Amino acid sequence: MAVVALSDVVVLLGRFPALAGATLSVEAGQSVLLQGANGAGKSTLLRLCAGLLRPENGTATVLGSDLFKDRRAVRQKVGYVGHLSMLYDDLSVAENLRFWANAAGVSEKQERAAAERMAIDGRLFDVPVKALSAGQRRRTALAVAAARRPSLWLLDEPHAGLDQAGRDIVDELITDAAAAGGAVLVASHELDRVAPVVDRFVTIAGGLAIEQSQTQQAGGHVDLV
Amino acid sequence: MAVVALSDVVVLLGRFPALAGATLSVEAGQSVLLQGANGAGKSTLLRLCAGLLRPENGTATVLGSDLFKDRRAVRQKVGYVGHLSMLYDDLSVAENLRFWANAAGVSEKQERAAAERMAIDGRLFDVPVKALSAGQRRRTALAVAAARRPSLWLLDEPHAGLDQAGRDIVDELITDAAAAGGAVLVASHELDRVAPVVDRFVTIAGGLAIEQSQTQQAGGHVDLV
Amino acid sequence: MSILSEVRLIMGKDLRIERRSKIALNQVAPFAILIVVLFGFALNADRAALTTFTPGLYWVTVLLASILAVHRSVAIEAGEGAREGLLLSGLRPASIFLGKATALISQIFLVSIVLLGAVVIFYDARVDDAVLLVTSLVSAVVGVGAAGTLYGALLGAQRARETVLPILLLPVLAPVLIAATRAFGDAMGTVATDGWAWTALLASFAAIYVAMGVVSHGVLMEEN
Amino acid sequence: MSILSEVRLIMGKDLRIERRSKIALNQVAPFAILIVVLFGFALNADRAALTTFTPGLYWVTVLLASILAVHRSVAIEAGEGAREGLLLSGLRPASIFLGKATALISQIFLVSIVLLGAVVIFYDARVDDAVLLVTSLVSAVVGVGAAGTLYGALLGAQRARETVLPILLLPVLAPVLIAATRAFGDAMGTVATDGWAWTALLASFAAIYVAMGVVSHGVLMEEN
Amino acid sequence: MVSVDQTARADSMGTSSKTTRILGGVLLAGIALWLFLAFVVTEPDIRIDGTSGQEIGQFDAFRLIYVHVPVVFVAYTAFVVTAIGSIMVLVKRSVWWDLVAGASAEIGALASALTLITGSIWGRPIWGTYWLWGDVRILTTLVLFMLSLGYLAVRRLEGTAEERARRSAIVGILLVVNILIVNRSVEWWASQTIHQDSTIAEAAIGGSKAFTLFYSIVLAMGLFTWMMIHRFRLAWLERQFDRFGLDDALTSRRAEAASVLEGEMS
Ligand code: HEM
Ligand SMILES: Nc1ncnc2c1ncn2[C@@H]1O[C@H](COP(=O)(O)OP(=O)(O)OP(=O)(O)O)[C@@H](O)[C@H]1O
Ligand SMILES: Nc1ncnc2c1ncn2[C@@H]1O[C@H](COP(=O)(O)OP(=O)(O)OP(=O)(O)O)[C@@H](O)[C@H]1O
Ligand SMILES: [Mg+2]
Ligand SMILES: [Mg+2]
Repeated sequence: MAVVALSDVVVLLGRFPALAGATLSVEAGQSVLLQGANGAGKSTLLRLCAGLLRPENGTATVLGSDLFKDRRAVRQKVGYVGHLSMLYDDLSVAENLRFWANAAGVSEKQERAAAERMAIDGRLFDVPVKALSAGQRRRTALAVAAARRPSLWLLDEPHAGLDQAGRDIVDELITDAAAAGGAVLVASHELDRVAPVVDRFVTIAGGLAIEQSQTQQAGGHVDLV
Repeated sequence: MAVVALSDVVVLLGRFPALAGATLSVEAGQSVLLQGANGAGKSTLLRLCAGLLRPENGTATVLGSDLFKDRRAVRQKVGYVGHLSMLYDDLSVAENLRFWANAAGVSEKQERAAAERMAIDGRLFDVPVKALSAGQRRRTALAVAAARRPSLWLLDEPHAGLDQAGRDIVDELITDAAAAGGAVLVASHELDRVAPVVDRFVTIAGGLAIEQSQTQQAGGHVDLV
Repeated sequence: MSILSEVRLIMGKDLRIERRSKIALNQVAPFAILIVVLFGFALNADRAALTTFTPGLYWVTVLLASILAVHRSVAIEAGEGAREGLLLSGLRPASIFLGKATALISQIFLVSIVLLGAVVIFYDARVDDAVLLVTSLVSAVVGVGAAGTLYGALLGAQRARETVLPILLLPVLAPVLIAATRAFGDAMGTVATDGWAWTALLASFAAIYVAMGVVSHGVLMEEN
Repeated sequence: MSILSEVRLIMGKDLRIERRSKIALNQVAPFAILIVVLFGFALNADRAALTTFTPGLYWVTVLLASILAVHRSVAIEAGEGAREGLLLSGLRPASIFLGKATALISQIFLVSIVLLGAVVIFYDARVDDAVLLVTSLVSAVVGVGAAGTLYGALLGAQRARETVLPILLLPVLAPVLIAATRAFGDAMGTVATDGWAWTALLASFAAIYVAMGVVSHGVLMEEN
Repeated sequence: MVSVDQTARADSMGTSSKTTRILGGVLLAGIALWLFLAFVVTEPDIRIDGTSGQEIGQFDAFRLIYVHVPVVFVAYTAFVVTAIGSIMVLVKRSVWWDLVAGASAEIGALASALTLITGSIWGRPIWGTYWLWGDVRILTTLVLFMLSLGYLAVRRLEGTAEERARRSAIVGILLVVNILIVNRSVEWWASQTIHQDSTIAEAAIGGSKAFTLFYSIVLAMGLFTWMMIHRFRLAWLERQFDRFGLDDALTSRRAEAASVLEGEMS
């Protein structure tokens, strides 16, 4: 069964149809790159799949739950990393990791492993999140999501702000997740970077999702202008 | 005379020496890539040069003004684009452009030209900034800075969030600025992208600035791990 | 995870942030004391009036301070999108409500105790019936905290929150003001009334709002 | 650009944002009226006391409402780092101060007029000397707005602003509270005092804070 | 985004129907009759003091009763409807009921404001003051009005239609709970009232006055119904209008994808 099954989905932000009838299906074990111009609707699609937005029209099922009816069930199972870090500014990195691991019912061991995986500098554990640099913050957010070992990853420009080492880790994360039978949706503008690690390319444009053909995938670069 | 002349500069964030004795000199007409690991001090260096942070030690002159004494003179002349958009959420894109152009004493024509240059979609002019997507917001912020035609550009990960077309525009912006005799400092992790458009590479590490040799520049990729 | 440990988790987090930022202690409490002093100026330092109206002025001040505390409680989640993090965490909405409410209530309680000291000093308030005073204080504070958490969650990350919250919350809390003022009036011997009857009203208010919070938090979080 | 057009630019921006969000009108004013009503409950509906203390209660309320308005004025700049944008813009600090202060003052003025209507109705306030009333009102509001803008700028984007601002601002405004209460007392015939002398004090306070703001805003912005 | 012909379509729909036009006509005639009854048929409240022989009573101010009491009834009815609507939103997940609740709350807020205003105006000559602290009805009316403003403020917050509906529904239900609590507390707090009893007793209401009062209540309920229908239809049309707008918006949004789709074809 498809992990993500959207058909003709409309999502309104205010009155604006950020998604205007998108159709997309993603199987377990697949990783998909969402590309497209600014304002095309990539972030909206990811937030929809995370159960954070309400579809207006169409049909939408994620991880077996209907997004019109049971968004709560979806939310618990996805690993969403968006533009905001979802961390508490006043707590230290270690405290944030601990809190979110507890909240998701994740063991301390799993949490440590995730922090290690994201190569979070030991010095940072006691630094309050508000003092972190952009990239350090992003790493911590990724570690929080990774600790939960989600079966569906929703990554919104995950490379942005990360240094070379961090980028390699994210690439690994994507490949590993797909290999382990999870599904991954990555919105990104760094096509050259993401192309080698994903299975499929989908272009989002004008609130629609357009599958790219094999040939274009091979090129790894689809010009949108 | 050097546009940016820093020598042994220390900058404290709280008690943490984010810059720990950085030395850097940039001439007019030069564009410089600042690369380095997360938390190395790139953003701090840019904010220092914009006159937004106070140096603690060393000597620091930007655009002829001493950063210990006259940061105000510096601020007016730089084009700084950081992580925050510096826009008013409640005002529309057009109103924001108008306001900031007025504030900087920029003519309406120049303002229009900048918006056109950043290829801001006409539909967006009446959309309130709070409703913009990440990339649209970034474009608007860049347009505000571009309208002022600064002689020193300070760009903190300017490509982040921009689509393919937007990235090309930023590259052009950098090349044109340097060609017109301005100076450009770009902090970025997208080395492959920025390498071709800049003249020099500087690695920031541990709060220090380390000039890269020609050969490493040619490679366009410096591994930091 | 059991509901109880979920509640403890959320409460612990809020209290830890408070311990770190010391906002209730270092900022809300002084604010409350300042208002008490301002009333002194406003009533032209009319000693008799101050003593008579101590219960009322005390409770208006507690309500205003509570609004600040509610703001802070909501702001903790609003900042970097942590609110969405909670949605994604799978914690029960009821636990989130109870956890945040408990943390808020303990902070308001702290502030109101400090303020009690202030009115004893500045307004020369005397306490005739300490048991009544404390019981009514606790009931009132629980009600205020529960209602505050409920309406705070309702407004969530809305940017208009700062200004909508007071106009939503103050009319709702008007009964608490009336009842707590009366109960304090009895306990301080400034009004002849049955303080315990008013305390019963305060307790029912608290019970209703805790129950409503537990129920409606689910609806709010499920469907936002 | 001339100072005047800079001031107009900043003021126009703040007022446009207010027109869009209608916060002063739809939220701060109702909040103020609510507090006036709460005082009614708090003072046990003691008609005589309410009338006697109308000036004081009115001014405590104006101060509390002003704090909300100052928050809003600062929040406009704090959100997406617009404050730094202003620093980088090259606008004169004095113009920024005057622009924001003018916008704030006009909003506080609006609210205090609405509130005047409320106390006339709820507290049965009567106005003996309208000229004195209006003059003292204007002087007081200018002072409050100027001081609010100054301290608001001081706190800037600090996250603790919500709670620090009141404890910083209220003591500073204590003289305004006293003087305005007295002046209103004379104008409303509740106290025998020379209202014009107090109005002179208010005017000096306003003048001092406007001057301080113009001068120190430069220092604040230069050296933050 | 809305094209001209669609604007025209929406215009021609309007908020009235044959039924409401008839109801409107009847109500208009009703208002004329009401004015006649209130100002011509009924007498002012003038009595002769038994001992001094002077004229006492409320004189023409008494006529305010024909506005004051009816609007109170409207306010109460409106908030009951809001409460029912709010419950139905949560039970049936229906936006229809949300519009009912919202429309009704607006009328309720207006009516409670009118109650306060007419009451205060009336109070000035009768009690010598606009406002009476310590009176149960007056204070509960005031708090009710303020609560309804809070409810309306929540309705105006940002969010999608569904989101707003649920949020408002919770506040709408709390509104009723609040009213009950407020009523209890104020009743205890200010059990004394010099409000209506004495008025009715002293003014010896009866005959044409009683009839006119009764008539004006019926008329007010008719007006409430008429306003409800129109306000609701307006809200409904706004929704429909958004729907029309949505079709256009969807088309122009999809058009943004044209260039990419072309690339895909070739
Ligand atoms: C701001 C002031 C006032 C408010 C808020 C107010 C409010 C109310 C309310 C809520 C009711 C309905 C009572 C119920 O059935 O529960 C009512 C009824 C009534 N009011 Fe007022 N009132 C005000 C002033 C006055 C004044 C000044 C008068 C005349 C002296 C007056 C005369 C009446 C009468 C005659 C009724 C009908 C009594 C009954 O059938 O219960 N009201 N008013
Ligand atoms: N209230 C509104 N009015 C008009 N347009 C709106 C409104 N809210 C959102 N939008 C539009 O909805 C779209 C949201 O797109 P989304 O954030 O999903 O884009 P994206 O593909 O993630 O873009 P980016 O690459 O820039 O992150 C934007 O085009 C934005 O302008
Ligand atoms: N209060 C503090 N305590 C400890 N460390 C701090 C504090 N404030 C800032 N820092 C550290 O200062 C550094 C700031 O670096 P800066 O933001 O300039 O990094 P950067 O090179 O821009 O990184 P990135 O690539 O992630 O954007 C970070 O390492 C951060 O952890
Ligand atoms: Mg996006
Ligand atoms: Mg950085």
